[in-house]
Amino acid sequence: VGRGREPNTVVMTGATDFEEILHTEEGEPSVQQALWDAGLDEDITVELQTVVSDSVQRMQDAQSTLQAGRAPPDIHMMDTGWTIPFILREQTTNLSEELPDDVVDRVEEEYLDEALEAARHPETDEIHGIPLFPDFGMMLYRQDLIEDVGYDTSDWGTEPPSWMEFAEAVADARSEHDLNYGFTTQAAAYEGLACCSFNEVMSTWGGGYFGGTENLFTAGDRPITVTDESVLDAIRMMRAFIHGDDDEHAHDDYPQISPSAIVQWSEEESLGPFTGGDAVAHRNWPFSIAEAGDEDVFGEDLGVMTQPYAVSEDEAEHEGVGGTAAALGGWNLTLSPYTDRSEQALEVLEAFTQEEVMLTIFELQGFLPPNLDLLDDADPDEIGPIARYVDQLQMAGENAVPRPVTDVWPEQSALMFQEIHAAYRGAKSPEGAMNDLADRLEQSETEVAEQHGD
Amino acid sequence: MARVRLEHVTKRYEDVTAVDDISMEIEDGEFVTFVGPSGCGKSTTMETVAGLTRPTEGEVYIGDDNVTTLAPKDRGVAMVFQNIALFPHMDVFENISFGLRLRKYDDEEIQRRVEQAADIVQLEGMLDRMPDEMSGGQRQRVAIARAIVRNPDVFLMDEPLANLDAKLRVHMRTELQRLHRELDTTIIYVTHDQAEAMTMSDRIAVLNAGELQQIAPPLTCYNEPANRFVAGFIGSPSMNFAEGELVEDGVRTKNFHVDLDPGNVPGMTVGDAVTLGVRPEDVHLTTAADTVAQPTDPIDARSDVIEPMGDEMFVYLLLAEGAERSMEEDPSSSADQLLMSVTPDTPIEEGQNVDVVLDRSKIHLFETATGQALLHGITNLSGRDSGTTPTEADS
Amino acid sequence: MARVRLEHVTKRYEDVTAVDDISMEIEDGEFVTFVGPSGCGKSTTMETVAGLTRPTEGEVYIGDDNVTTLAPKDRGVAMVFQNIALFPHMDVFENISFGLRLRKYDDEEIQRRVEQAADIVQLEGMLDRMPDEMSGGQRQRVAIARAIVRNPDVFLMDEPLANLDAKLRVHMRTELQRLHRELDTTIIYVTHDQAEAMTMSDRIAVLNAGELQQIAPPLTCYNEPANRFVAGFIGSPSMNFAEGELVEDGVRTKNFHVDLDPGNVPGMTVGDAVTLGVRPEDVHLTTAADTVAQPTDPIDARSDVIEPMGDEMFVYLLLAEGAERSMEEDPSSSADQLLMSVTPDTPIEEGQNVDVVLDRSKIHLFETATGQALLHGITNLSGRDSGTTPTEADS
Amino acid sequence: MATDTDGPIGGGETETERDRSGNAVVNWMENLSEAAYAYLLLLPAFALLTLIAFYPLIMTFIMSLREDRTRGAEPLGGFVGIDNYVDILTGNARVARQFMDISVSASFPFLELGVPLLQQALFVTLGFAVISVFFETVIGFGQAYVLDQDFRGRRWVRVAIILPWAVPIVIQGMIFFLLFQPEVGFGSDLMQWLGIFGPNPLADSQDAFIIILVADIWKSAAFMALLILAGLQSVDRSLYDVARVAGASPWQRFKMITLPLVMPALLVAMLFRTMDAMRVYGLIESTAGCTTVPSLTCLVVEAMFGGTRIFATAAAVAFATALVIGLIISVYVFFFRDTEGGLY
Amino acid sequence: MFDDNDSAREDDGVRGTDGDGDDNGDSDGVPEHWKRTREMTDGGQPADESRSGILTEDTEAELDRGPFQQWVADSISNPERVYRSMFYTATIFFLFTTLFPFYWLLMVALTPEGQQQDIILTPNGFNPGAFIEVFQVLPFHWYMFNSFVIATASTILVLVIGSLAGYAFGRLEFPGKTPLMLLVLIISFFPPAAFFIPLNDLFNTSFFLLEPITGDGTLYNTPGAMVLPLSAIFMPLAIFILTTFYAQIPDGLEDAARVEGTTRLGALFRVIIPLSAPGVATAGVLTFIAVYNEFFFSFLMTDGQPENWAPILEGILGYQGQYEVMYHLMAASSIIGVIPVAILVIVAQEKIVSGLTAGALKE
Ligand SMILES: Nc1ncnc2c1ncn2[C@@H]1O[C@H](COP(=O)(O)OP(=O)(O)OP(=O)(O)O)[C@@H](O)[C@H]1O
Ligand SMILES: Nc1ncnc2c1ncn2[C@@H]1O[C@H](COP(=O)(O)OP(=O)(O)OP(=O)(O)O)[C@@H](O)[C@H]1O
Ligand SMILES: [Mg+2]
Ligand SMILES: [Mg+2]
Repeated sequence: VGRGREPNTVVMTGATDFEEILHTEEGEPSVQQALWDAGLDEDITVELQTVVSDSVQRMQDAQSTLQAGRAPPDIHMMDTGWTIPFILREQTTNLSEELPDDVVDRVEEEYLDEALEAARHPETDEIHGIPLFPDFGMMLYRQDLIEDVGYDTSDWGTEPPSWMEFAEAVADARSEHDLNYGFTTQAAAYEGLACCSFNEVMSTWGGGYFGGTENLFTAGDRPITVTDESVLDAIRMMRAFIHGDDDEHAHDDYPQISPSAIVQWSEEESLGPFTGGDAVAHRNWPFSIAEAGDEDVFGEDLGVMTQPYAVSEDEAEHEGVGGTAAALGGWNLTLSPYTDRSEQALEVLEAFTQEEVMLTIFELQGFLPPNLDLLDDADPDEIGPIARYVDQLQMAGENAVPRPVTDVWPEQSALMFQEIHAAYRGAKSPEGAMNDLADRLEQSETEVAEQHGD
Repeated sequence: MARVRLEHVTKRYEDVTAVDDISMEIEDGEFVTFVGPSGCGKSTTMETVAGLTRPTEGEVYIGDDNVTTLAPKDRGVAMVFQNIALFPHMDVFENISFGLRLRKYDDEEIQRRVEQAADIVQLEGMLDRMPDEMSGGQRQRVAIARAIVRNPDVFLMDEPLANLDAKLRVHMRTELQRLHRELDTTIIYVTHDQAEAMTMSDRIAVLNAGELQQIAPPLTCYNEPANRFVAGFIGSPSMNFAEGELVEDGVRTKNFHVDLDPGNVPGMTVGDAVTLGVRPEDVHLTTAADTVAQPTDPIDARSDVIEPMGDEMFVYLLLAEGAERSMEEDPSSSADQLLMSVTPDTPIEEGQNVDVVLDRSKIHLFETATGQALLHGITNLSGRDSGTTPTEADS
Repeated sequence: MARVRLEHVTKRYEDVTAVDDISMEIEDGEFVTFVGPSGCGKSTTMETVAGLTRPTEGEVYIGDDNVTTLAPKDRGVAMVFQNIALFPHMDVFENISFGLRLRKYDDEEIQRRVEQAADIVQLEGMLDRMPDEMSGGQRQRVAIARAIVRNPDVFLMDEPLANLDAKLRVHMRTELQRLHRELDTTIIYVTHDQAEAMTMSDRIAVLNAGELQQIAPPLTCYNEPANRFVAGFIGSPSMNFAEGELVEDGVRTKNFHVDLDPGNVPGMTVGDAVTLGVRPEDVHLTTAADTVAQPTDPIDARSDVIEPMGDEMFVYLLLAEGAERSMEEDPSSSADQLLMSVTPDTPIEEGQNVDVVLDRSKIHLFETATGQALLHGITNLSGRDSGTTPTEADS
Repeated sequence: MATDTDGPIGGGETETERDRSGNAVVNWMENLSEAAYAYLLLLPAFALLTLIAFYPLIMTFIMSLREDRTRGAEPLGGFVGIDNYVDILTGNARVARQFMDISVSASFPFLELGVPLLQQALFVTLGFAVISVFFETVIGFGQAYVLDQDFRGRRWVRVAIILPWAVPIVIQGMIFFLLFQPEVGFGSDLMQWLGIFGPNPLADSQDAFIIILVADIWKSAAFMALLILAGLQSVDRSLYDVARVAGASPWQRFKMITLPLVMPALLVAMLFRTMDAMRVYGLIESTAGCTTVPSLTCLVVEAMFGGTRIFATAAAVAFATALVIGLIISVYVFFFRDTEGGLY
Repeated sequence: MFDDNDSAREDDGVRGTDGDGDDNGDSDGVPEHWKRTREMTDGGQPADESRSGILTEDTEAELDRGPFQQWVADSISNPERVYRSMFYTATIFFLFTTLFPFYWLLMVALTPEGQQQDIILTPNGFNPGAFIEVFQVLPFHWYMFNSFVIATASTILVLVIGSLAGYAFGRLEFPGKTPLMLLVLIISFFPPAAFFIPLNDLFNTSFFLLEPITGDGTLYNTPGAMVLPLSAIFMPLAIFILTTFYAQIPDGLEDAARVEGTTRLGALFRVIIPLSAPGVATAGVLTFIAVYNEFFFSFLMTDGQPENWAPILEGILGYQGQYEVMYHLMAASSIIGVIPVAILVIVAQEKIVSGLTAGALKE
């Protein structure tokens, strides 16, 4: 790829899972075919530069590529979590300007707002990235086991229970069925804790890192609210889940339902015990629905919902938090400013905004379309178990919680997961950890303010 | 206490038998020198005594103990190595004191002994040099000092004086003899220097191709060599040999005849091949024959090359008419050639025709086939024909 | 073409001056031997010729070229190293052929030459041995073969025969002489073996403490040593010295007196300290004095130790009443001691009182202060008092 | 010996005739003085190092003197002198973990830890380096000694011992991660049962520190072993003979001959292991993570690749790290002074 | 402490028949030449007698006196046995500790995907297919090949350039030696990241001269982009190792070579290097493996495509998904990637050592 390539080849980055569906055997549906079907010039082919799957390493990769001003790749696939820093460093192209107006309008209109938000320039609101697919933090649970111990889960999908109810149900189910674990989630010290698993919990308690959703995308001058009671309560609840009553900092009302091992778990480690039947409930991304919902695993017995909550949206102090939640993940496509074939690349991007393409991707690999309305249009036979949980996914879209991505987000998230992790483990008290975090965030914010003040 | 005894010691490498069934007994306090051609197994034999090489067969005793499998350090031996082998990371003092430090002597004692040893080998003032800052001879002296400083029961010295100049060598020789006398240690010594071997040793062990040829006091080896090999090896320049045949009235070689009653040659009969040997200093000009008690008949010769050596002079004689001096072969082993050693003031010139006689009392007779000595001296006096019949070699 | 010339060559190490302002000229085809005590700078001088050591001062010429800064490989020299220095990672064949392979000789030629060289040093059949599978002498022979196989203009040989046995040594000596004659190469040779130095060399260069003492033909060095050092160094056993004083009628030493007209001693006057030197073979029993043309007055002595050497016999004489044989010092330099060399059949026993005379024509006289030779032979004939007055040393 | 007409050895030509045709470059090189020749030999190495190492370091150093810029095309702001370094030492740098966080207090032990010692990059790194290098040296020596023997199957034992060294760091990390991942490996249970570890060793700074130490020793002892083995094999065997005759016990031979003669190689091995250990990162990242066991290089890497563009800080942390390593290394350099064949 | 001597080595032939092979010398019935052959295959080096190894029969007076009287008595009469058994204990200990993680890794590889729970000493299920799947999911052999080329090139470059420098540092005297040596050392003080940004710029800059070679004139995506920095980064170690070993070769041998007609440089390559064979081979092995496994530059200096010289690391990381890791494939691929290299390196090292010390100079 790259050297001496065909003039009409556009190179984009992607992991092997995307590679599998971009080009397939003759006659089989493929993304390339879908792009062509969606109006892409038949001369233009898309080639994939395979990168590793790990998001952090992909970011490093993109960073060194763009830092060096290198192209191809012409189109970068960027994590929602770190698109904005690249936008702010002028390492993406302003698509609002470059794409035809009708396309821009269509995107503005149809795409999930929260997803699009993480692909806009925070200052100008112009679109710099086209969301390829969103991801939501979902709660998976063993409907059969919970119903067994007398809880009615029939409406959990549309109206998630409170954390209290959920915790009790899980606790009962666990002891009744003598399982090793109740509720498993990710609490290792990594980005996923800050952006997602804790972000969700915090949000369902009505808390936020920087107040409400209005402050998410501009660093520098915003309140730091990690010492709010709502945030501390969220941590206390988690400590109760992990450590139970023995822990003086645990929330008194909640039972112990999570193994302490979650403090070293990320997605990879946490999924296994659930699919292996060792846990009652589990938080993970939609890909896990396909796995756990497989007929060979739990099939119909798998329940899926957005996160339980403790504080309703109305009671929440800040705007946009409270109530059920689903952390937002996903990937965007951005156009490298260094490409020498932006025309073709823009055509490709435009084709990606077409519904057929989104659906093809969804059907082929289970990547959710950024326009969630399309979920209903997908062929249930193609998409497998996910078909059963379309409503929940749409609901997740409505309650999506984006992370506060700014140019300094990576730096701040490291501070956050470090402190949250310490608090989870019990190495620090919730207050202590959050006070330390507040201090460090303060410092970081001021530096940004200073830097951009001039 | 420090008798050394080898019993049927054999050492074989893949394709070489370095030591071949050697047995000998070295008395406590004796000074025995190993001599022999290069590669004959001297060093290897020593190594079996030191314990560095385990004999393929046979046993080694030191004192009354069978030490064949004992570690070198427990044998109470000290050794000067042929390849010197100084520790490159230690200075002279440390090299010399190595063995003492191992035995945890106290510092003063070490200091004293090292200084004494350094004194003996004339290395005073060099104690803090590193080996690579010294000349070849200086290194060798360090190696000697390293051995003598330790006062062992048995000294093994493999050509310890090879790199030293004549004067220092004489000095070291004296020193070693003194050490030997004073310490009463057993010394096994290897040298290529005949003078060393002759002056220092109680007995000389002559080795060849891994086999022991003779072990006897120096003069016995010189005067009554057990076989032709020993005869040729001991003495420099080497003995002259002339192959011949036992005839009715004596021995006849290609160029001359020596009277002798064949009946006196033990185990031989007329017609058997014998080799006659005579040392260069036992060849005399007929003009000086009066100093010889029993000269042979004069032999015609022509002087070829004359080598003045300072204190003596070598005259290469050609016996046959038209013979050329052979350069390729050892001068002493050509039938047409005779080497004579005379005092430097002897009036003789190159190319001159001379008549020479041999000193009958110094003529040796060997069996050509086996090389075994038959007679030493063929003094034809009073019925008894021979001076000495060779005793069976001590080996 | 292969004349070697040293001009004021000096080599200093940090605290040692290894070579001190040496100048000499070695003719094309000449065979010059360096002798001198251990550490006197022989090897270092050689290394400056080889180009391995760059002199601190002075220049080296080979042929007509100033090679002081030329690389060893371009000097056309071959060298046998004192420490042998075989390449341990190559077998004998590879070691010997190393230089030829570097010069890209073709395989056949290499094979032929190596075999020839191996033949000369008697290493046939060992060509595929590794150095550590060989005895000391065998290794040394490989080193020699490695040098001679190359046919260089100048041979440098640093004790090439040190580890060889007497017989092989004589053989190698002859071979080297033949090579020298046939190839007409210049050879610079270091040896500690007097016999080697005397027989092989055209000239001997005697070094001491980095300085050149004398460079002259062997017999000149032996008979007319330039100074006391050379006199004592050349000849084995060493010359006897007796320190004394020039008196009205001769030289008087502690234990005896020698007649002489002091006026004949150049540059000296009565009362000056002189040293008298006489070689062991020029000391004779009074009973044998008839063979000496000009004996001195008899000197009273007592025989102490007698060392029979086979072809000669050393007698240590004590001159003073009650004197002890000194072991510490070089026997020849004690005033009370005199070493005599006689034929082995001389009837003399240890502890016997004997009278000896010195051969006046062989007595040397040195200035005690400087060691410079004054007279060689003090034959008191016909007004002219001395046999030879020392010529200024060639150096 | 046949006397051939050309002389006893070879053809009549003497070697100089054949020889003095060497080309000019060679002659020029041969005639250089020792110093000039040395510089010539060093030239290629220094040319490469200058281009690939010194030049980037200088650029990075300049970077460290400027201001961070997290937005805009230009990655660096104006010159701020040593501000970035001051920030690092005062705990104000924009890095998630503390470089060092100690203040002097009035009461015993007169030092007050801002965060626990194992959360301070400097001490984690130093502790790791000292402990791991110590054990690696001891074990490496043992392994080298075993490998120096002649025994049947030595080659395969050598392969086995070198194998860990051939393992990529990611895999090394993965092995120990999985071993101590309670779900997968038994390491965690075992150690917990033995009472050494807590329930989540990979999330506990102290337990994780030990795991990382073990992982590093497992892999890197082989490095030591190889170098020491090479040193052992270069020792002239006849020296052992001398020592044996002189009465040295095996231990004395080791102490007085092997050790000093292997010392140069050993020092090189320890020197480079120490520097490597002081730069430990990949192993941590792939097992416990930089949050649990922060090392100095963790700070550098996170600053440089963390996603927030704080290149100046990253550069400053890198140089501060180098400075720390340099200080430690000067101890070695001091030792080298007395060692034959070392720096001098 | 282990020690060795000649007979100990000879006993290797009969080890296993009984423990005290001490005094049975040659009566063990094993033909001499046979033992010899076996020694050769084991050690690769001729077992000459002067190389006294380590296990010896030395009596150690201070042997432990434990309760096992019989054993002690045996040991005293035959101390070699103690060394032998200590030697075996140590060997087995080392073998176990180094190999166990590999065994465990193998178990992980054999365990089917998704069942990586509670693997102790046996795999959870049995799925040798992982070793094939590795190649199906990614062209793992490509990555191996790339790494191989890169490592070989770097090793050669490092050894050649490092040898010149090592020779200068180890055997020559010149002003500025110590400072220059320290300068080399300083490179190793810095984490690789410290070099990255300028190098990344440099390698992505188009050089006119390189255009015919690399197409776009940059080094990115070429082996050069890895060989150069990796060589530079591992050069200090090699220089130090080589310096140490070269310094120990006696001057006499170099002198002999020069008089025989080598140039100064020739003496280095013909005598110094071959004689330092253990050191040179070790420097080579260390460099090779270090480069083969390097993480940082390997990861950042290519775009990760096997056809663009992406090294093995990218391959292994390729089995790592966003939310799941194919542990069994990573394990399998590591085993595939590592074991051949380790074996190759060792075999090569032995060849190098014996080659350098024996026939290498034949031309
Ligand atoms: N590298 C060095 N550093 C310091 N001094 C040295 C060095 N090499 C030689 N010397 C000294 O220089 C002097 C002359 O040494 P050289 O090797 O030339 O002696 P030599 O005449 O060959 O002696 P030998 O007969 O013992 O070999 C000796 O005193 C020696 O100690
Ligand atoms: N390790 C070995 N492998 C094979 N052969 C060997 C080995 N060591 C010695 N030899 C051979 O054994 C024979 C005897 O060697 P040794 O060293 O004992 O001779 P030497 O009498 O000391 O000779 P020199 O006077 O030359 O030192 C020689 O032919 C030698 O080549
Ligand atoms: Mg020998
Ligand atoms: Mg010398």
